[in-house]
Amino acid sequence: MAEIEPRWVLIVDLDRCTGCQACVVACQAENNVPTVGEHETIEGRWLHWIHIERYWEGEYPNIKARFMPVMCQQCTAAPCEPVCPVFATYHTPEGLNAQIYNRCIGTRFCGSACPYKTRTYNWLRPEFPEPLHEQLNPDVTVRSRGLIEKCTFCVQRIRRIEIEAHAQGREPVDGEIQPACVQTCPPDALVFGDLNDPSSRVSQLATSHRSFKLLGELGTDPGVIYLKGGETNV
Amino acid sequence: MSENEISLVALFEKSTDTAKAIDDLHTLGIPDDRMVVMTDVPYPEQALGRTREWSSLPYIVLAGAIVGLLIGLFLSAITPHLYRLDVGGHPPVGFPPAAVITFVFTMMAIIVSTFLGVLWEMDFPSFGPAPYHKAVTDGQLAILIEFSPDLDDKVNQVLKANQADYIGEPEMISL
Amino acid sequence: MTKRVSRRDFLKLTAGATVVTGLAPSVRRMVLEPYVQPPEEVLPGEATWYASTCRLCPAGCGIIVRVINGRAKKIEGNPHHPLNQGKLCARGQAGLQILYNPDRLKNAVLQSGGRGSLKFEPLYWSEALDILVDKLETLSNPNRVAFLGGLMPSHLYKLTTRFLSSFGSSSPIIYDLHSALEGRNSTVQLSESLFGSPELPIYDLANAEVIFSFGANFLETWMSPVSQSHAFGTMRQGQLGGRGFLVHFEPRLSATAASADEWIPIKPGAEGYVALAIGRIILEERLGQASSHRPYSILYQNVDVQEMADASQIPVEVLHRFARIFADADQAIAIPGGGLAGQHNGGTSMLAVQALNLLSAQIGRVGGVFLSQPGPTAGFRQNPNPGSFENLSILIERMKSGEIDLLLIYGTNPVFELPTSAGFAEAIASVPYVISFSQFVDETAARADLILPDHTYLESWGYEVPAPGAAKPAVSSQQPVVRPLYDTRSTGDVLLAVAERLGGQVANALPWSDEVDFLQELATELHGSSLGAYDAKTPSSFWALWRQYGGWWTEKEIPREPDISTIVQEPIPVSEPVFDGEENSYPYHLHPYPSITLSDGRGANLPWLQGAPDPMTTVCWGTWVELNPETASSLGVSEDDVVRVISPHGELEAPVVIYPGIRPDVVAIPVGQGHEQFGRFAEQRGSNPIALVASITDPETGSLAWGATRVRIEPTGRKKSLARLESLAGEGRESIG
Amino acid sequence: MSESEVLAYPEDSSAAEFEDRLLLAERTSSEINQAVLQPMFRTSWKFWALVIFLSLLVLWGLFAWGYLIYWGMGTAGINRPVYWGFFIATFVFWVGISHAGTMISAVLRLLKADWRRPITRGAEAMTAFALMMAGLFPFIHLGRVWKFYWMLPYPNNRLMWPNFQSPLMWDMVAIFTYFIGSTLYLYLALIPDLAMARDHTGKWRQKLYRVLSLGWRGTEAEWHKLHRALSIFSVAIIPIFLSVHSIVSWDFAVTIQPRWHSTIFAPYFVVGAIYSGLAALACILVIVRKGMQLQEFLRSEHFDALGKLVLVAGMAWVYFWFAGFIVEWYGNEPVTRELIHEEVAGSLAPLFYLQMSANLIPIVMLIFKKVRTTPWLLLVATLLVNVGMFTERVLIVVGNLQRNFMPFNWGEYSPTWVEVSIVVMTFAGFALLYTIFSRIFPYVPVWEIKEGRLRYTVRRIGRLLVPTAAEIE
Repeated sequence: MAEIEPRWVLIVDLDRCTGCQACVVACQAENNVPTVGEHETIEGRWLHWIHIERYWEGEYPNIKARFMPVMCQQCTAAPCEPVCPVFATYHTPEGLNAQIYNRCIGTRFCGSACPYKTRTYNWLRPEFPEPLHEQLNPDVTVRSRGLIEKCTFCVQRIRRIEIEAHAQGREPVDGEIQPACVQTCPPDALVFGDLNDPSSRVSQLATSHRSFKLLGELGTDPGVIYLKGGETNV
Repeated sequence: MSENEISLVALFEKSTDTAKAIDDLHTLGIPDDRMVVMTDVPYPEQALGRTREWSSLPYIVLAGAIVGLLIGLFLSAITPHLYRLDVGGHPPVGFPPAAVITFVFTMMAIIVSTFLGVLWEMDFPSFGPAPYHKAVTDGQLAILIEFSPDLDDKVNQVLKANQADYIGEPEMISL
Repeated sequence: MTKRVSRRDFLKLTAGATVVTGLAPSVRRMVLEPYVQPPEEVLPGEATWYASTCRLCPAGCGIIVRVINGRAKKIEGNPHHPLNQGKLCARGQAGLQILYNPDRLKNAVLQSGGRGSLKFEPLYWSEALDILVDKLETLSNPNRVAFLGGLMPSHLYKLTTRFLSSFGSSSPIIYDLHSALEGRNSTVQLSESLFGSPELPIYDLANAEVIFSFGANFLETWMSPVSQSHAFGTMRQGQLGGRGFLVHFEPRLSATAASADEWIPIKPGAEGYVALAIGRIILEERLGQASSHRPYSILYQNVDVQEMADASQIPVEVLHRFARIFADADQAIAIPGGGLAGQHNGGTSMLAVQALNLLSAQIGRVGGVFLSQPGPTAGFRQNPNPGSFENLSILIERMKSGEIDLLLIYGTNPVFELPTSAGFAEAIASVPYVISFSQFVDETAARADLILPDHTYLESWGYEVPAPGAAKPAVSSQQPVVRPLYDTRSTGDVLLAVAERLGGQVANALPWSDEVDFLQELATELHGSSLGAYDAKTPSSFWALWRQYGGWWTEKEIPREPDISTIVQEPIPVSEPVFDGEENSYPYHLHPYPSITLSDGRGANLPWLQGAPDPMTTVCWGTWVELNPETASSLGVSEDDVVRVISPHGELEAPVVIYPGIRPDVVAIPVGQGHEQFGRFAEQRGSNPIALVASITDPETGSLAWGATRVRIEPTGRKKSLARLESLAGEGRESIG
Repeated sequence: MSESEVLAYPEDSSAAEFEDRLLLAERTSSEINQAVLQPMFRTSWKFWALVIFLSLLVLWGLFAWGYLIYWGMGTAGINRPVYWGFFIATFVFWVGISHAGTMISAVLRLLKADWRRPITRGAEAMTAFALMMAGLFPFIHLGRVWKFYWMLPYPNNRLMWPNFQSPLMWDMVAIFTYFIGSTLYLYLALIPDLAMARDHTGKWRQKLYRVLSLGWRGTEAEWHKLHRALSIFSVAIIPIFLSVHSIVSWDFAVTIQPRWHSTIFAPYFVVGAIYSGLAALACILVIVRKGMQLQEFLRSEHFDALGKLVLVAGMAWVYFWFAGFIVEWYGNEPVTRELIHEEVAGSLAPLFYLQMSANLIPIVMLIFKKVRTTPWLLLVATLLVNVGMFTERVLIVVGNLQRNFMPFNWGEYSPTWVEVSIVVMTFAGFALLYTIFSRIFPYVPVWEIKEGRLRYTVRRIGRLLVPTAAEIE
């Protein structure tokens, strides 16, 4: 372990994002996120851990559309954490907003408290008709119904790399750890890394004049940093 | 009560008569603790000229309150340190949550201790046979007296003099 | 299939286990072994990564697959692969669900209840092959067999053509909707006429300063979206201080247009006009490097800017602005995309656009246009370049007139993918015997007599030459990452087995014992090439590395400058777009577009892709009709109102999405839904706009003009809520300030 | 005053004008006993019909709950972002109802308001049953009910410990405390009457009362201690009932959800609770009076006084609602503005105006003594109040969750048959418990009335005879 705990952050470069949904499917594949079907989606019960919001600006013909991938913002002052009666969600030393599935009793208080509404709840029994269950990732709990889940920054991948690195007697190098969405993102819009490491790519990008935080005015101090689109990087 | 004692129950219509009768019985030398007055209405203290007796209830409640306070403090201010999980932007123990929990536990203890305390004081439940007369719940005031046989006539006189509707052996009813 | 581990396998296994990349090859054939004695690179609970090639679209990206205890768990981009450099799109990510799809065919089946009965009776492969051989032998004439292919691995295409030619019949006809919507065929023809070589050009987007994209959805489905998206990222924020400028011309604001700096809602079919006008202005005003203009002045002889401006409804000053932007840039590219190819005047429009690159001397320059360098991989290049719609129509005619006795179909679903007006359904009905190699019972397979399911791509062998290629000459190799789940059989092996049975010159033409022999022979041609990113001592260890790396590519980039000697000497014609359907009875242009998730519909049976929302409308699990707000109000319809879209050739019903980013005279409908058969996730869901399309073609290229149909819209008065991620109440706002 | 003027019952005819004073009515102790006991034995077919009807509703509700437990919360109408729906709203409503009991018996006991005497027990019973119904909802709301015990703080093999920073923990503890408090309070005050019932009934009733009355004889000592205990209770339970609804309000107010995140929520909820609670009590009294022919004990004087109290509570509620609303409206913060717009002009407008009219009209009605003293008018008014307050809970919980900081993630909510059935179940269950209670236990606190009668005499002031309370207790 490093002397100072890492502070994992995700950089989302909105100037690169093309809204291609690769991250959405990658996340679903990596984290055993169930598909809920048409009806439940209409009911507003979809479970994507990461979703890409599309905003319209202006009127035809002078109209623009912008994409913004939104996932759990891993807040430092997370509004969702204190309200859970059973500590099913709490803050890890490396700044992750942890969700412990086998603690959760499903009060959905965190969901109501989250200003970003990125926490999803398993409304019904998730189904993986045979043999689709073979696709399930053994590193990730398959959630039963009745509990809250959300983006974990692919903590299982963080751990895997850390363990491999430490087995080789070294620290993970910057960029080695990649959540599924970051790994697949075709235009490299997503960058993951340790903010406490001044030399890391995220630390440099975080200082960009384009950087902002979602609902920054709420002071939740998210671990996801967005880079504004439509501007050059200097 | 010892063997050679007589015990009587007398029923009265009016509280004034009852009070008078009690005074007279006092003059006969029968002390308060040998008389029991049963009514279907709580008469104010001294209404029937009896001495007010000491109750330990407030102390029981106080003790209960302190216990509750300590439990509340333990749960809300100590256990979070024993079981340390950090939640976003909050200290392990914050004053407001601790205050709420402590307060509620104190109140709970007060309520429970009051209830248990009063039962204990009335040494309830006591279903065993006890001298009683059903007329009591119909509005009659009953005096239960125990005295030495030599006072028998005097007592009866006194009771009659005060318009006792009924004078007789108290029947032991298993309540 | 052999039921023992041969010595060769053993070598492969050990070779696999010793490689540090961690990309180990899988076993070659089905070896039924319990996990108490696993193949030695498999540790229970330990993940092994196998390199292979993605087959969900023709691009041919390299993938690595995480396999645990013999089960594929996750697909990721192959970080070593020069094309996609570790990246993958939504479809590529969802590939697992083809392998584990609950609706897969588990063995060869005979449709015993007659075509369309969906009553299937399982067959032993020997029996199935008997039938196939018998059908071939009893043919009165080898030309009475036709092979219709779509997305097929290169090696299979090679084998098939060999097989057919040796058998004396004509080579396979390749057609699939995805390629048609990309305009692959037209693009190939274009570069043949301009650069004298029939292949897809590479646009060096990463280094471009200005990109004019004419209907090319290069960030969604067009050509090689992953590598193009990657290049786009670099173009945006790659170089310090530099930020490329993207202008997108399309009637609908697609996801690509959304990522652009400017979107021009261009009149369908008018793209060519704009390109011509811009070119003309550059010439007239001698903008940019005037020196390089001279040879091209002839191209624009009969172009009148004002006319063009009127025809395209884009003001002259705007055209001037674009001309200046394009000419002043050091690296400017104009991309002729699928949208153009789908018009009646597609060929000329694409030429007009490509000509801009000639004019600004972008051919073969950094940030310009290239062709992929075959290098030592020349021997691999016999790509199934999609044929034109015209060729297919000829086949359909022959089928109708009973000239075809046996139809073999691989990797395409014409019944779904062709316009109803093309009459394929009727044609196939008049073919005596139809054999499909599909893994699923899709609309076409449902009309087949015999289905010989191929392995899914994660279970099978092969290779693919990425097209359009990468800056490095590359071949992607494909290998099984898991043992086949079911009793399916690789079509290559089927052909080889059949050839063996047939004997004679067919057997001689296909001497290999199985496709692996064939592949190994081919792959080891590259052994010993000095250019390779890796090399091995022995052919067999090269074969192992070939699969461990997921292909072969050169160490350095070898750009190939297209030679433009064969330069068009006559002016670019200005051809009017022609549309099917009377303007006043069919007032709107139908604009079908490939779904970024379901592409042309082949993704529709994968729940992950069904559940992944369309980026622009955030709708999933259905079909919708995109209307401009103005159009909607004129029709008196609002969100989720079901409307009937009627073309001269058919109609469909779907709920409305009020779409502020579309021309008022255009109606956009995503392609991909509307399957009658194709498994539980796809069936009876949404509708297929292609069915409405008129089967008119571009006279230049013979491609289907899928964008040249007019429609009319009738409200039905019904409502059906769409599965949207977005809240309608939110009105697409980021925040409410 | 001189002996001659103090009369238990005025002989002269002018006494007639006091007929409507319960505590001065010409009744002997045993007559009162009978007047209370008789209705308990009277169970007509109507009574049984009612019981069966209510039981069916409850059974159906239980089926719905089973369905919910089996299939999951997906069978309810809630979704993302409306994570809390009808269940929580009804929970808040029931907790609110429960507040009248203590308000009546504790506060009025301390204030020595004698009109409370015949209605205290009815009020306390209401509190207890309302809390039972409220207590169901946290379980229902979880979906996986069997996980509830994970919130209990006891050392366990799961190495889990609850988070005392969570308002839900406060909720659990506070509501539990309030439930214990109000039940014990109800029981203590019941003991002498149980003894009375014991002395005047037979068979199973007699056995039951005998056990429950714990051997009460009515000795001075017992009376004295009971009094002591009751006065401690009345003091202790008031802060509890204030804390309970404050804590319920904090379930919402601690989040940063606009329109929830408000400092006025606690008092606002408490006042609302008292308003709806008192109103509910008034309805129940009117109905029970009809059902059990208790005109003897529930006279217009009581309805009049209760009506006044509802009126006051109502006006207080309006004040608090306005105090909250004005700052939110004035602050004009975007999301709040959107939420307010949704309420007053958007999709929630019908509910909002229903809520407002149903809460305001009764206040106007109750100004008139005619309304307060005419049972059916009072019933109408108070029923309205409860409709209004229920709607208000729904608006607060559901309405405010439909909008948030991210327009992309807004949502709509409408309850499903499961939610409706379960909510109806709690209403039916409450009514059922209450009906049965009224037939098994003396609904009117006999001893309190008798005690009251001790205090009251008529005193002549000039030509007028005035009822006068003696300062005892």
